[in-house]
Amino acid sequence: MPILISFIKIVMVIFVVILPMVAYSVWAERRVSAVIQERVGPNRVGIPFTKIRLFGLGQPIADGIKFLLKEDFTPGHVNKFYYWLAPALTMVPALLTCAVLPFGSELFGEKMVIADLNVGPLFIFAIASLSVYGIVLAGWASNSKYSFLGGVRSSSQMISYEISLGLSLVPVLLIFGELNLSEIVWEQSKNGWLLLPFWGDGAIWNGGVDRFFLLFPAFIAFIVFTTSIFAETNRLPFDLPECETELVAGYHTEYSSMKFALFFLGEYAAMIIGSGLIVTLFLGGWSLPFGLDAYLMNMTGDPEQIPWWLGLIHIGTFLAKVIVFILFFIWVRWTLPRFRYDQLMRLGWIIFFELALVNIFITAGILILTRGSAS
Amino acid sequence: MAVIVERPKLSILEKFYFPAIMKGLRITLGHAIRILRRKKKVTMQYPEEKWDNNLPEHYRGAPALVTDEHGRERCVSCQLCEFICPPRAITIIPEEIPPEDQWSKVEKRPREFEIDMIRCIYCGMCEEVCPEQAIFLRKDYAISGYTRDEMVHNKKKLYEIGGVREGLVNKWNTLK
Amino acid sequence: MSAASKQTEDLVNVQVDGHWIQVKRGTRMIEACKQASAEVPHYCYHPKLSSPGNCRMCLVEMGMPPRPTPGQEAELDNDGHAKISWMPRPVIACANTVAEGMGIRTQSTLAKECREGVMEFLLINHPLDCPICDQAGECTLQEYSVEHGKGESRFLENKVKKPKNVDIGPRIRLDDERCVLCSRCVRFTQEIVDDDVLGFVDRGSHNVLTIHPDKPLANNYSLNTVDICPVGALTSNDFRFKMRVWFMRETKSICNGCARGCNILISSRENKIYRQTPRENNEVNSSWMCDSGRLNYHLLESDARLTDPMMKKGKSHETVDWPQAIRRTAEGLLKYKGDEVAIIASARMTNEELYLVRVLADTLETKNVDTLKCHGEGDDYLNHKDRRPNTNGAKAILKLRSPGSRVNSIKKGIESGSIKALLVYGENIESKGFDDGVLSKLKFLVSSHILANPTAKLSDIVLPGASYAEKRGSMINATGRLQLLNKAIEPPGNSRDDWEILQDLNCAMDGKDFIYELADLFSEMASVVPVLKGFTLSGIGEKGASVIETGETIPLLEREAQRVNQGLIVG
Amino acid sequence: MAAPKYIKGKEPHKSEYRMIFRNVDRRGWDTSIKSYIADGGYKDLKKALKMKPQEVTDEVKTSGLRGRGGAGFPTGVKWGFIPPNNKKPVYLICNCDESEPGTFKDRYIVHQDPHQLIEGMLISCYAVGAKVAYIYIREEFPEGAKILEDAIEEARKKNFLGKKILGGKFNCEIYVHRGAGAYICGEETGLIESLEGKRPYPRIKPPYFPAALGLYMCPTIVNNVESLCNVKHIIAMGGQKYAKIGTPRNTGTRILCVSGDVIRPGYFEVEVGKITMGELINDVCGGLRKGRKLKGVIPGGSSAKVLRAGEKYTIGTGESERTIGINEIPMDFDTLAACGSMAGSGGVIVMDDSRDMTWILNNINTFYAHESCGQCTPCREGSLWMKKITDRMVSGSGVPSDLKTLTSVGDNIAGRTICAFGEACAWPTQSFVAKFPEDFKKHTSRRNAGKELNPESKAAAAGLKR
Repeated sequence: MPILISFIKIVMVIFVVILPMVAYSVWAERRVSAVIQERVGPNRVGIPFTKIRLFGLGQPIADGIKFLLKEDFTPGHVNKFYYWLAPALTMVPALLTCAVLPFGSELFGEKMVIADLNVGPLFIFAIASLSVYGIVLAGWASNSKYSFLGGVRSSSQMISYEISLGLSLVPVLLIFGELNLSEIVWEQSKNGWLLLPFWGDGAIWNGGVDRFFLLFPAFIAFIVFTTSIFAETNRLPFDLPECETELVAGYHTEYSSMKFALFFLGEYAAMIIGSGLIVTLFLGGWSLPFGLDAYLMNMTGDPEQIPWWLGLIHIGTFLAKVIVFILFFIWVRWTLPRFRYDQLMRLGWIIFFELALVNIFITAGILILTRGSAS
Repeated sequence: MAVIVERPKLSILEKFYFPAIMKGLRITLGHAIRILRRKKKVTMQYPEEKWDNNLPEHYRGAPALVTDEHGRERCVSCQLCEFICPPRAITIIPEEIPPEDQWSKVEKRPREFEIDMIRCIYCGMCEEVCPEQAIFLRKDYAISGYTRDEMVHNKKKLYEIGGVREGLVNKWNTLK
Repeated sequence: MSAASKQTEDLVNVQVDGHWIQVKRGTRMIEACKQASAEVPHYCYHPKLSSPGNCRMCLVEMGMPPRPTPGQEAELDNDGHAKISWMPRPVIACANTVAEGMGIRTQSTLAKECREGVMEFLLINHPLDCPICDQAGECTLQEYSVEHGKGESRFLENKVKKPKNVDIGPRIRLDDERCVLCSRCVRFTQEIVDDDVLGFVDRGSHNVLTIHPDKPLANNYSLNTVDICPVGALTSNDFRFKMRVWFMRETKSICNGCARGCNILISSRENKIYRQTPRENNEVNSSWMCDSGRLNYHLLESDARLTDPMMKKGKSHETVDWPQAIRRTAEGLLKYKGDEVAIIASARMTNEELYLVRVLADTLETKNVDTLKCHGEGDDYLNHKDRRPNTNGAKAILKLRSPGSRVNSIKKGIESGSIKALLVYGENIESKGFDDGVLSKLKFLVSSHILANPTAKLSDIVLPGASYAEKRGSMINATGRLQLLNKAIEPPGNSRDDWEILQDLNCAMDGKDFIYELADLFSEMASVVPVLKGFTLSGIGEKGASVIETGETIPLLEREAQRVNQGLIVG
Repeated sequence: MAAPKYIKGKEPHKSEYRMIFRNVDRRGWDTSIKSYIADGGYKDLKKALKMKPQEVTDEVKTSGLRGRGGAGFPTGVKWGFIPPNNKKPVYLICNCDESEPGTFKDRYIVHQDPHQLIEGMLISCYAVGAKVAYIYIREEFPEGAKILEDAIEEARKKNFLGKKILGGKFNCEIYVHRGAGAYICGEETGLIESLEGKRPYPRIKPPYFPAALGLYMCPTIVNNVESLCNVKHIIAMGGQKYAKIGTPRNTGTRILCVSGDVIRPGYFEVEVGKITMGELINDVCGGLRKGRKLKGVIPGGSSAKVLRAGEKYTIGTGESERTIGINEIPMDFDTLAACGSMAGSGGVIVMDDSRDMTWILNNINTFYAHESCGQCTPCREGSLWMKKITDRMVSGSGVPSDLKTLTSVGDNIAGRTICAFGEACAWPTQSFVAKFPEDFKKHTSRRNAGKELNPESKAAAAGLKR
């Protein structure tokens, strides 16, 4: 039975939420970029055979069909096995990471997380670092200089930023003293988000002096983490692996049709998961701000039992936050130009790495000072 | 010789990038807000809205052949356009105008005149080089077809697009 | 240059545009300028024709040292030459010869003014119909108007109308409005081909070139007038409106119409020949060629072109691929021994091909090798009575004393059954009496042709070869000159260069090693054939080299030499 | 020899010196050999035949006779150009293709005194060693040709012509050849070509100097009718004596043909240089019409440059240098050349102030455009172009740039052609435009655009009234 429930959760999350979200973030990407550039963007594809356009919301579906129907062409000069494997290796880790993300509190008593692991962040790092293989293999297997360069760039870029990504997370984990993402979210729901500790025990007037002082390292961690997520997902300004001005299309130059679509989707999936991770760690995940959760739960009478409508609200809240971040991702993409490669490496190794490292000590120092000796 | 460009010295604040990034984000957001409030529109809804009426005089669309007001085909197939055409889109096979033709004194005309619109780059060199004012770049720009053959405009099609052009120098009609 | 460049026996000192040069006595001023690389523009002057001096384009400023009064030393300039006193009037450079101490200015204000003036005069009544004119691109009127023209017109009047599109002969069309009345064509017909049918009528600006009312310009050399016409007045019906000259690629080759081997330029574009024009070679054809040779190339576009190797299956032929055709030919020939096989080669083949025929004959150990003797009517100009271009080559390489003498014995051998296999190269032997009855006695008949013909029809195997414009090689003409044939276009379909076919065949017969390069083949041949000793294919050169002393003379060239001696032409 | 009496009304003017024209308009004179012999004809032939040919040539050289055809080249010198070691036959051609507008002297000699020409030719043939001579007579002179044919026949009967003339060793035959009807046939090489039966395209010189490579590529002497007639008189009176007639370097008499706006136009034989332009016009020709003023004179046939009345001319060199007006110009070869024109063929064309020079130039241009042979480019295209420009001017559609164009076209022709026709057609244009710019500017100014005023018709109307 738990398997069935897990299955339902997987299906619901992946096929009902993530994949449509991926598709529509592509649409959003195009619409938002159009808006930023004072254009119109895709607004035509609505309901087929009617004149109803629905702001072009049919576009992702049309795109998907197009990808499916295109000739699945494999160039003759590629290493077939890895060439076929690579797209899957990009898409799958992105989707796997969402297993540990709590996308809601509880619904009918069931925890709204597919796998409530106690080592959530570690799992995410473990899996996410696999996605580099997809890109490197794609670049190598394509047997083309552009792809190869893209792949090489990607591997070095991802490895570089994984370090700051990991290090920037350590302070957060220090603060919460917890590796279970669900618990982290609950904690934030009760005592204030990491970046907004203004209710419960986190509020300074309620004695949350430590949280107040920890805002500073938290913010640094947030910046480093968010930026590293950009780099990990290969999005502008860190999209050097594809970098069309130099490398045609980088690692996926030789790909077309559905295989290309998998890369495409993988990138957006990674972006969604990344957003989810940021939201979960820094902005309270599914929780409503200012102690509203506690208030609403108290209203129903049973503070331990979350009613189904509140569960839905939590899921909605989570998605809303994620969407805001996706929009942020898009916004940044259409604002900033691409980094030069040396700038990228400099930023990763000389600034973020040190910053994240120092941040750990600062956090630890503040924790020692405010919470007394390490318990 | 390589020219070494000195990189500008950045102030501390600039080195931090953050303010610049914020400034950029503000600009893009500004644009987004402006369009969302329907203040400005730079694109048009293409197939429904067209800019045909706003095309400049010198717009370079599809090249086409023209006849003069007396119905004479102006092209005498000198093949200069074929020669000058950078993508070699033009193919001409000349022929002699038969003596019974009204314009037999012109002597030469194209038997076949083909412009491969897949190749054409709309550069307008053919129009510029034409000594007979016979080929003009018209304002047609949406040239499409289902086959490659369809995209090769033959003589008939070219005259269809070109139509009659009046007021040009008609040296053949009077002086010769 | 030293001041003491003394006047020698047959050299004179001439100053051209300020530089002293030495030229041969009797040189025309225009040629002297050319030697000093100061090209003087001209229309009527042609080195092979007399100089009427009527275009006035070559006007230059001329000066001579003044004749010193007795006892007075001539005044010297810085170079030590006598000072030149310049004449106030310009002179034509084309008809005047140089003299010791003469000065010529081609770039002086006066000379330039003259040129500009003449250019303007020539253009005022010119129809300016370059767009339809076939000469455009090789028109001296165009060229000189770029260099010496004004670029604008002061002519406000109506142009003189003259006859256009006049049919003056079976191959030539005349446009009088374009004519600059240089009279080159008139002089050509008078002086070179003795067919004085062209002339001028009317006078002044209404002067027109015209044809004798009853005699068209129909001689076999008429198309040369089109070549020498500096403008588009005379155009060839054959080339008219076919292709603009700037598209065409020119290949230096030789004509295969007769044993003369006139040097030609083959003009082609995208694998199609558009025209053939004579190439100057004063040892062979001067600057001319006959019309029949010129229009020869239409043969290559014939519907009867063979494009695939074929083998007889029952009564009809069917297409096979080359390896099969070669293999079957080799097998077929090897069945028979020595003199059971006969080879009739052709004097249309290049030396290299003939050499491979010789190798083939040696392999087969047959002595029945011959070429056909094809004589037609020659004329007193260039056309040779021997209609085959390489008879001398065939004689030298196949060691034939008199080509065609063994053909009858081969025929008898076939009739008597002693010859069982026959290899025919490039000739339709039916015309020499090898009819159905004779050829059907053969066990095995292989032929190589470019066009379908009765011999090919009877052949067991037909090997499609390449025509003269589609292959490279060397030939020896009637006067014993070794000349180079060059490839202008690709052979059609699957037909191949003949030497490659023969090479493959030889290889299939004896399994010997391949020669991959025609140049190597030539070198091998040159080491065997005495007259070619010391030559390489690239060493033959554009104008050929004399290898055999035949004692033959070329009537047209003899007459030209005579006229050169008389000082009538430059030559 | 008694002084001849002349037909009433055609008596010579008192300033005339009739030598060649002695028998022209003579009372009781006809073209028969009888009249000629009765007047002492063919005596000079006999005299010449007794001399050596070289002596005859020397006499002519001594006389200083200059060609009367237009160029004024010394005749004796010309004869001397025949290559000394010549083995080819020598031809003598009498150029009787008198086509220059304004000139009409040769016709009178041929029409009225053919034997004088034949005698002169025979003497010349003897001098240059020609066995065959041709009289190339203008196609438009059918009667002259007939008269000459008859005269030759008469002379042959008297053995003045043919084999063993007058019993001596000298053989000579004269043929009359009727011209091809073109002005250019009067050009000596064009004439030779025409005589050979070809189009009269002048030959290039060098190499085709007639004295070396003339008719049928043999040495050929081409002389004007008047020049050849003069030879007879030189032999008659001796070169020394002949040289005393006229002025030094401009010896002998000269027939001037005056036409145009004078009261009494006609032909006048005068001593060369002994008469001035003013005397010729005002005295000999009876002056201009009433109330008219002299505007210009073409002194030597239509191809000569025009002289403008009222202009000053500097003639002579060194001490003898002086400035004269048009009326003081002596009618000799050298002075006219110094004045920027030429004596030419002696056709004096007088124009008074009723004339518009544009129309006159148009008339001349029309002639040359029609007569250009079309062989060489500048003259072929330029002559018609100039005509078309003046055509436009007189029809009221001239444009201001025409004057410049006209001059430059003329400049582009003169001196750049095979024969002298280039100069002949360019000189009038060059000189008229230079000398009378106001007449031309009238026609090219925009103010007069579209107006077509024919002064000729006005003048004609005025003449009628008078």
